[in-house]
Amino acid sequence: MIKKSKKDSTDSNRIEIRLSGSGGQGLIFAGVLLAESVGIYEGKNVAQTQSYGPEARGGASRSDVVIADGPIYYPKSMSLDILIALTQQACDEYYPALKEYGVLIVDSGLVRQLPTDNAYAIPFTHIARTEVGTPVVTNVVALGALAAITGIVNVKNLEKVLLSRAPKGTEEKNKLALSEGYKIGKELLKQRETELVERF
Amino acid sequence: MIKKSKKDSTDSNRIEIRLSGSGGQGLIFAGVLLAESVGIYEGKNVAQTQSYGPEARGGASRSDVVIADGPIYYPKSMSLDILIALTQQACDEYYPALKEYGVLIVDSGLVRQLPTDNAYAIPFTHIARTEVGTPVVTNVVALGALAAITGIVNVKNLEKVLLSRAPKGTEEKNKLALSEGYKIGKELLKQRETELVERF
Amino acid sequence: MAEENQIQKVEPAEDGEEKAKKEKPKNPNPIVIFRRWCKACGICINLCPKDVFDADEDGYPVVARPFECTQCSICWLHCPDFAIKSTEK
Amino acid sequence: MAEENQIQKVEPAEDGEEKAKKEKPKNPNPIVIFRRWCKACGICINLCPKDVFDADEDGYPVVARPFECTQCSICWLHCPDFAIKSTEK
Amino acid sequence: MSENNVRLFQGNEACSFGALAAGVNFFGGYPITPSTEIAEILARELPKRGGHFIQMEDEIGSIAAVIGASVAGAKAMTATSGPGFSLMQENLGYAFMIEAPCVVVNVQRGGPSTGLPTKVAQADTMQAKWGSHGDYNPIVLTASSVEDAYYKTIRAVNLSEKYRNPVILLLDEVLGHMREKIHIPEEDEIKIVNRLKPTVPPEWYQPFEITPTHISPMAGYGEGYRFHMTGLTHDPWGFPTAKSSEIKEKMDKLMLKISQNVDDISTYKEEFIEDSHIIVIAYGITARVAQQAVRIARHKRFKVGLFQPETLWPFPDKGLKKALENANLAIVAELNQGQMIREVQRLAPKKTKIVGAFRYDGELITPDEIVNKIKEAN
Amino acid sequence: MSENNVRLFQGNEACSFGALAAGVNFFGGYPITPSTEIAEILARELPKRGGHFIQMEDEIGSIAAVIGASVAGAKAMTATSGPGFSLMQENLGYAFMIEAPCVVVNVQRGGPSTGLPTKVAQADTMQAKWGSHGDYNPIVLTASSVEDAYYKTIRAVNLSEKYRNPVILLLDEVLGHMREKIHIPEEDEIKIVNRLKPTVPPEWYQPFEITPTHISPMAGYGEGYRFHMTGLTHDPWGFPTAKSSEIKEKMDKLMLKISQNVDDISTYKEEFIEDSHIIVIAYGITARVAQQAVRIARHKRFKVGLFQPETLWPFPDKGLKKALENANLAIVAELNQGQMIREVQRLAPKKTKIVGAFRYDGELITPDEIVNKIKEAN
Amino acid sequence: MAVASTVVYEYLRGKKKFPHVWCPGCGIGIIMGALLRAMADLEIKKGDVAMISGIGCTGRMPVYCDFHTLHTTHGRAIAFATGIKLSKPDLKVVAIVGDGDGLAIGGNHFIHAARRNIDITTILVNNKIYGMTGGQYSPTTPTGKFATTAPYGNLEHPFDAYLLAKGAGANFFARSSVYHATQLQVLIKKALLKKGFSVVEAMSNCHTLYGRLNKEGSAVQMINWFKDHAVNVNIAKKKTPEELEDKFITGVLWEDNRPEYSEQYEALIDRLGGRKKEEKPEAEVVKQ
Amino acid sequence: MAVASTVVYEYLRGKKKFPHVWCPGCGIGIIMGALLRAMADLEIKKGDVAMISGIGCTGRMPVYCDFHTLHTTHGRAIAFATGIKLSKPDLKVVAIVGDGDGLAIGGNHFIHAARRNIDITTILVNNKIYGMTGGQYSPTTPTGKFATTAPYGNLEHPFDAYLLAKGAGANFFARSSVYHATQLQVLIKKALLKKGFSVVEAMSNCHTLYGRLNKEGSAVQMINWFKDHAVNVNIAKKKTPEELEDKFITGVLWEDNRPEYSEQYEALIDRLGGRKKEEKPEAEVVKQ
Ligand SMILES: Cc1ncc(C[n+]2csc(CCOP(=O)(O)OP(=O)(O)O)c2C)c(N)n1
Ligand SMILES: Cc1ncc(C[n+]2csc(CCOP(=O)(O)OP(=O)(O)O)c2C)c(N)n1
Ligand code: SF4
Ligand code: SF4
Ligand code: SF4
Ligand code: SF4
Ligand code: SF4
Ligand code: SF4
Ligand SMILES: [Mg+2]
Ligand SMILES: [Mg+2]
Repeated sequence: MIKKSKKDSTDSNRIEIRLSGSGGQGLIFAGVLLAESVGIYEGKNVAQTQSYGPEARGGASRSDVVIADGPIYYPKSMSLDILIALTQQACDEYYPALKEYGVLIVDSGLVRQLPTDNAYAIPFTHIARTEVGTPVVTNVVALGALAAITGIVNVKNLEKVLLSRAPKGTEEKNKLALSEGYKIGKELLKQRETELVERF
Repeated sequence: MIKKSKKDSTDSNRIEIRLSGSGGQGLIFAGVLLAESVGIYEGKNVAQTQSYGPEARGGASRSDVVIADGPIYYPKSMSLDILIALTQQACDEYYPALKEYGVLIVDSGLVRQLPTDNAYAIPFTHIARTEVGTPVVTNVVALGALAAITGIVNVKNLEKVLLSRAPKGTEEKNKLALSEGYKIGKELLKQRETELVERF
Repeated sequence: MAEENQIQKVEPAEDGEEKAKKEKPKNPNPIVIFRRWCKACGICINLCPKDVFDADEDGYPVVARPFECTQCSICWLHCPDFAIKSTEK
Repeated sequence: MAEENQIQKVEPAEDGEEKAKKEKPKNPNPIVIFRRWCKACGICINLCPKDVFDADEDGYPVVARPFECTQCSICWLHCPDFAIKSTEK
Repeated sequence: MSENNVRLFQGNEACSFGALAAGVNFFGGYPITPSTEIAEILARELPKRGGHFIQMEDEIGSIAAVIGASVAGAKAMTATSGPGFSLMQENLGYAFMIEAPCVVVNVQRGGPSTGLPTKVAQADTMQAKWGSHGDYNPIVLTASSVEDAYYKTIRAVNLSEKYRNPVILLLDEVLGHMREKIHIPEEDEIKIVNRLKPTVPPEWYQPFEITPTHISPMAGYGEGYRFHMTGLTHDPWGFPTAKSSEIKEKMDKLMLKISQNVDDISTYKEEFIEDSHIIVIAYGITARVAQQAVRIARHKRFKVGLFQPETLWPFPDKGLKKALENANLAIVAELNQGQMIREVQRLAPKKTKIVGAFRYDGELITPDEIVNKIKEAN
Repeated sequence: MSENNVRLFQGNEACSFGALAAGVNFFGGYPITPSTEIAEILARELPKRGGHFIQMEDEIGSIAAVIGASVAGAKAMTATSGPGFSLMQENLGYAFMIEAPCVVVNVQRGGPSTGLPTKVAQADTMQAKWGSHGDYNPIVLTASSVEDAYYKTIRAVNLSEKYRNPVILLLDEVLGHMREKIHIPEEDEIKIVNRLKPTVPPEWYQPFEITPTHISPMAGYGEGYRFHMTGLTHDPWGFPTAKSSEIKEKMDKLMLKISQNVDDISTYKEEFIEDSHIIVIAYGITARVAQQAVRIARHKRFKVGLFQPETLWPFPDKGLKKALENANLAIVAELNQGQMIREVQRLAPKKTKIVGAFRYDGELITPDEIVNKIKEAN
Repeated sequence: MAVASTVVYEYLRGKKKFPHVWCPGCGIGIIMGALLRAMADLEIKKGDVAMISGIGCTGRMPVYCDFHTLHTTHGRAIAFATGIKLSKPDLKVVAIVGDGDGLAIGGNHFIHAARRNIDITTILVNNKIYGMTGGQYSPTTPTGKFATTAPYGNLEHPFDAYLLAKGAGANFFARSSVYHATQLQVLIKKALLKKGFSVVEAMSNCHTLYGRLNKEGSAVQMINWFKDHAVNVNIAKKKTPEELEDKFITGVLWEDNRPEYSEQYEALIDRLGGRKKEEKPEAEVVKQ
Repeated sequence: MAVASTVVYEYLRGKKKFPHVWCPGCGIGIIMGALLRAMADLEIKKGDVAMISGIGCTGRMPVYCDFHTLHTTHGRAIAFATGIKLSKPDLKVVAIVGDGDGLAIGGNHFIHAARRNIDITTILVNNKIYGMTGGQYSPTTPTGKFATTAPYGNLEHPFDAYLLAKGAGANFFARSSVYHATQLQVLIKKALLKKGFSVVEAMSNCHTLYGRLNKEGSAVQMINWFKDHAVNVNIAKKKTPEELEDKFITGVLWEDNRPEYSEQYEALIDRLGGRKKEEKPEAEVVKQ
């Protein structure tokens, strides 16, 4: 599903993923979960980086995960294979970095203007609030969807890592969030495939 | 009377004088008086430097004055034309730096072991104490003697500078000290010349 | 130190309500929230002695009971974001 | 604070003389000046309550009246140069 | 949580656990982005192991406490970034003077001044060597991956103990905060070096003894040796001296213990050097970018190699000279306005054209930028 | 007391009166040997002239007060030596960042650390350029006689005002304390430069305006302009920015205002260069010694010339390159273990053999030592 | 007393810099409001004020205020301010410092400015934590409280800024909190009027870090905590130490009337006739 | 109490380093004697003591004392000592600081060590001047007195080290003078016995500089001045401020019993089971 980076012939199956939004949405944590799942449990090389303003809280925030079979030299993203955007600002800012056939996943509640109709728009925050009862797990819902849509990470591994890293007492909510995200991701994927089939 | 430095053919009439003793004997002040007299009032070039330990007080102290008609490049002494030593330690330490025909002037009360019989030994401290009433002016007595013996500075200029630099209220004592030093210097010089005449 | 006690007097927490009793402006828009600066911290909503504000679904204050406002000033003095203006003072 | 007052009691300035009355050692060399360390500051000479020292012409202390010494310790406690030893304590 | 001791670590985490593995048992610090995690981790981990953590009132106090602990016998470390590193310079000079083993980690951010706290730079390259007054001889290490940060921290501690010399570890914001997999070795796989201890009777002990290696044994406090140390230039006993001969002896000792051991201290990595007449020179995080760039360029049939100093100071003069023997183009990639390039200018043969690939806008340089420099300059 | 305005001055005295002549009206400092006389003289002289002197609690506070006064509108200065200079590094970087004109005099003594408070050295040569973190561009002047100290202090103040940049004046213990004759010029003989003031309406005023010269006008406090300044990397308005383009613009501005004006800033002196294939390179007090050495050596029929950088940073690259064009031997004389020599190594033609004449035992190098180096190496 | 909602806007860099960087609900904004209202009360002109800060969340305040503003290095605000005040004695000089900035790294300048009694009004924003760097303990973090560098509870004792300032010689010290916005404003006004070194300690909420690490709740909860734990200095005098255990004392805690430094210095200049410029440097120094 | 003339020699580096560098009559030597006698009284072993100083005439003291001695940088003695004490809690740690060293450039470490209440005995040699650098005013130079940088009389107010230390949280503060050598010894003994941060301020004579610049006479005259102007704290309580105008108060001025830092830290290690070495680093950090 994900195309291999054509740009750099030296990397073996390099995939670049960006999780973006605003500070406090837990994107760095989500990046860590993703990196750890893929890196530790799926034997790939990973490099997770981030960028944040001096304000640390509130401002724009992003977390990048680079995945490859071989060594990762340049640890940051060059052109994204996958972009998750949880705010309009993030979507506007980072969409240009997405590859031609890259995958865009957005929070449909917060990103109203989509730069392409080729995006997966899912109301993560809304799902977190309504299905799990707290917007705090929005990031985990998004991760679940990511796993379902892109298949770059096994959702079981994500769950393992999530349970080991999540603060005590939040395990159930996190688990639920992950599976809700996964579920809607799968649904959407199916729907999209149907659409594609219909289109062509 | 003073031989021109043979060592360095580039300097015109370079003369190096060292005033040495222990901290608190006012040697730096004496060096300044000498330098100012020769430099400002006698139109020569001068460079006055000093060296002292971190203790600032008590330890060894020395003040060098280099005098020349032309520019003074190297500002410190290389080989001394004149050495005034007010302590045994200073005499022992610096005598080796004195040129073969250099002039050695010591405080005969404090320097008991003379490295040469070719020295002018004068009881500066004693004179200061007995003739002027305070050992504080020992340095000035020595300056007077220096002027008399070496002729490198006009004692009138020394007096001018001394009076302008001396703390208020000490003018008379300083004047007296200078003339006492000058007097004994002249006497000694005469006596020495007689001696020399006698010897040869 | 005398003035110290005066300060206590004007302390909103102690006196807000008393003042509120005296005068009730009938302005339908006594208080304006400057949404672009507001960060939905909830301070105004919670500190208003007259419960003038409701929170919208994103937590932003909405002037729900304008006629209750006594212009006691507590909300704007405590808004960390300078996002509250009174139309009266 | 009780011990504070005791401190005042052993204060040389207040008590030196009293003690001195009690005991008078007859040692002819009760006090030794270590000349190499002494800097002729004059403190011992001036602080000695029994005026044991004279100054020589360079200002160095000389034990001039040894039999007056009461071993009150003032001199060596105040010698900044550790240049005074008692032969008795 | 992990398989086979493989962990996902931040660079700062790797540095912290590397320090613990090397035996660091004292950390004195003051928070500053992007190094703070090191303090936070060690605040948690040290007391669990009987070690000591203290957050001092500022960086001046931090390095002072670290040196104090070192002299008393601890393996001591601090971590900071530019502003704190600048504040440490006076006492860092003191540590060099009294030859106190200790490690200072500088996780570089954008400067000058407060600059760019959350953005990357490598602009303390020169400061790491010249930041304090007077002549002194820092050992400065770098790291280019999270795993490397772990091992370089261990090496930093070991070198500081071996040479009785402060060691500076220059990391950067990207490396400090990025996460990668790292394999944590077993304890017995890690070589640990401890400072030389005196064996002479206490009366004979000279804390700055002149020895053939220029390294003097160092007793800790309470180990039966009492001695004096001072930041004033001193004799072998540690007492201030004003004698020219003793001053020179001390200064030579400080210099020689490093300069005579450059081959032991100074390391570098090379890739594709043999057949290349274009050499890219880069350290730390930039070296990784260069690794990629070199591969891209070689793919495009440029004969490009990479020279990566692992030790910045003493600079691997010999290695670079050799690497540049056949080079007619050297590209120096660094995240500053041109610092390491001066060393290259100093060392390169005249025929070598030297070009800087500098980036100093807070972002990591990209492989393409380096490749373009190669294309342009070739 | 003097004839025709000729005085016998100490180097530190000359520096102090040079500062007053240049219009310095604020001094914040902390005593340290061998610079203290500057503070003492200005404590006495400044209030007599309506200026302000303050002894701060330390050197960090001193440079802070100086920068504060400068921003407020004063011509401000401080003086220190190695340990204090090290402590100033963080705030010095701040001064570069906010482009505050000010002068820091460093009367060098022996280092590292407390070192040799009363002895001479030139070992802060590199620190003067690289002592603070991040990229910045100091102007560093030197002086080699008491009279020179007077004029170089004036020049330091003028350059700082002209380029809105801190200027460091590197003196040394010998020069600071030595006395020589100096002719004090009439006031109208002294050229005084004042910082550019804004002329735009206050609303338009950008304290870091991008201009063709890269120098931005600077308003003082209370002069009708209100503006913000920060040590964070900032935009032309003085507000923090995280935009790469703005960051680069700022960094380029800082660099270019100096690098584009090297010819105006950087000066040097030459003697006997034309016919010489041996060049002695020395600055400050050592240059005087070299002057003598060169004369002695020429007397001995060596073809020796002298190149004396008056501006250490930016280093007079062009001048030195030219001076070394025909040189097969360069002798670099300095009172340290080899600092300026690295610049010579960087700039010299390959054919030139480069030899250091270093002295670092607290004493001034002698003409004979330099002459001997010439003999040996030739 | 200005409580009008609009007075502050005159002093804000409203067009450029808002919304500000602080977290939703952060007390620093409330303190800034109180300060600006105090300025308004005193009708101080914007061009007559120099506002100097160090580094920290608190240190960002000058960005938003339309004075002569200088955002300096961590801990050094008061030292910079000293140079400004001394060289331009007519300016009203305000230093804005955090508890880490002003009392940890900047502690020395704090006590020396107090000793010197130089006319700087210092607003100390005490949120008991290093906010900007993410929650390390500060010199005002109470013993036992948690911080990222105090994972087992803080072992250190906090400063009482009042005792420290007084011990160092400050001329004026007052304390209030973000809950007591009006009192804060009055106290700042007094401080601004006071000649000499004056400190107003404003207790502030950092719910994002201190609050979260110590389970003290949201901004609102923390602000209400201040309401419940403040005791006015006059009332405190009648209470036992036990009753005051977990309370903090507000009001003017200390006031003195020592001569102010910059005034003294100007008097010295006058005494020496330094107002009119002299023609030539008088050059003479002798050191024996 | 040791007043024997010989006890001190056990603690001196007598063979190597005497005569010492201080001026004839300088009080620092007297203070050093009192300190060493206090050590003797307590039978403290030389190998159990770490003595740390900064830079200044005072800072030279460790050269002469046969302990673990560390002569550090100007102002930083207490920060170095903090590292030593924390890493080797069994040592008796003594910091020797001058008034410039300890209170000007080193003021921050002084107040923070006091706040932290770490077990360091600080001997503050207050000669009211920067001795080593030749007589500049210090933070304890009284207003109006002369110094080389105060040619028109000092405009600044001096610190009262007692108020400063107390305000910062010190556990113990005592003051005496070189005249009161025996009292000084007793007070230092108390300080050495006291757990926590303790300060003994020893008023000393710098006749060479302070005395000369202020016409206060010789060492002997200055020492006698201390005799005439000391008031014991108990007596002082009964006096009016006017009566105490030009006096200084001696004795134990302040004592408290707050928990000591390094002890607390050791207890934390015990609590965490840190005494026995763990096998492997436990590696996990998450920051959201
Ligand atoms: C020299 C230096 N050290 C450390 C830092 C990192 N730093 C920035 S702000 C800060 C602490 C801020 O705490 P505080 O002063 O309490 O302000 P707050 O953020 O809580 O308002 C620190 C340690 C720095 N910028 N400079
Ligand atoms: C960083 C630094 N600044 C300044 C100095 C110069 N200095 C050495 S000692 C001293 C003052 C000493 O005064 P004090 O602490 O009172 O000690 P005293 O000599 O009076 O005993 C100063 C300013 C220094 N060594 N280091
Ligand atoms: S002014 Fe604000 S706080 Fe007061 S009653 Fe009106 S809305 Fe409520
Ligand atoms: S207090 Fe201000 S920022 Fe907070 S919710 Fe109300 S208007 Fe918005
Ligand atoms: S012990 Fe000393 S002071 Fe006391 S009486 Fe004897 S000589 Fe005098
Ligand atoms: S007190 Fe000591 S140093 Fe002074 S004169 Fe007496 S013996 Fe000598
Ligand atoms: S981190 Fe704390 S102090 Fe900083 S802005 Fe947020 S709430 Fe305020
Ligand atoms: S200068 Fe003063 S403090 Fe220093 S040794 Fe001399 S008398 Fe003592
Ligand atoms: Mg804070
Ligand atoms: Mg002192």
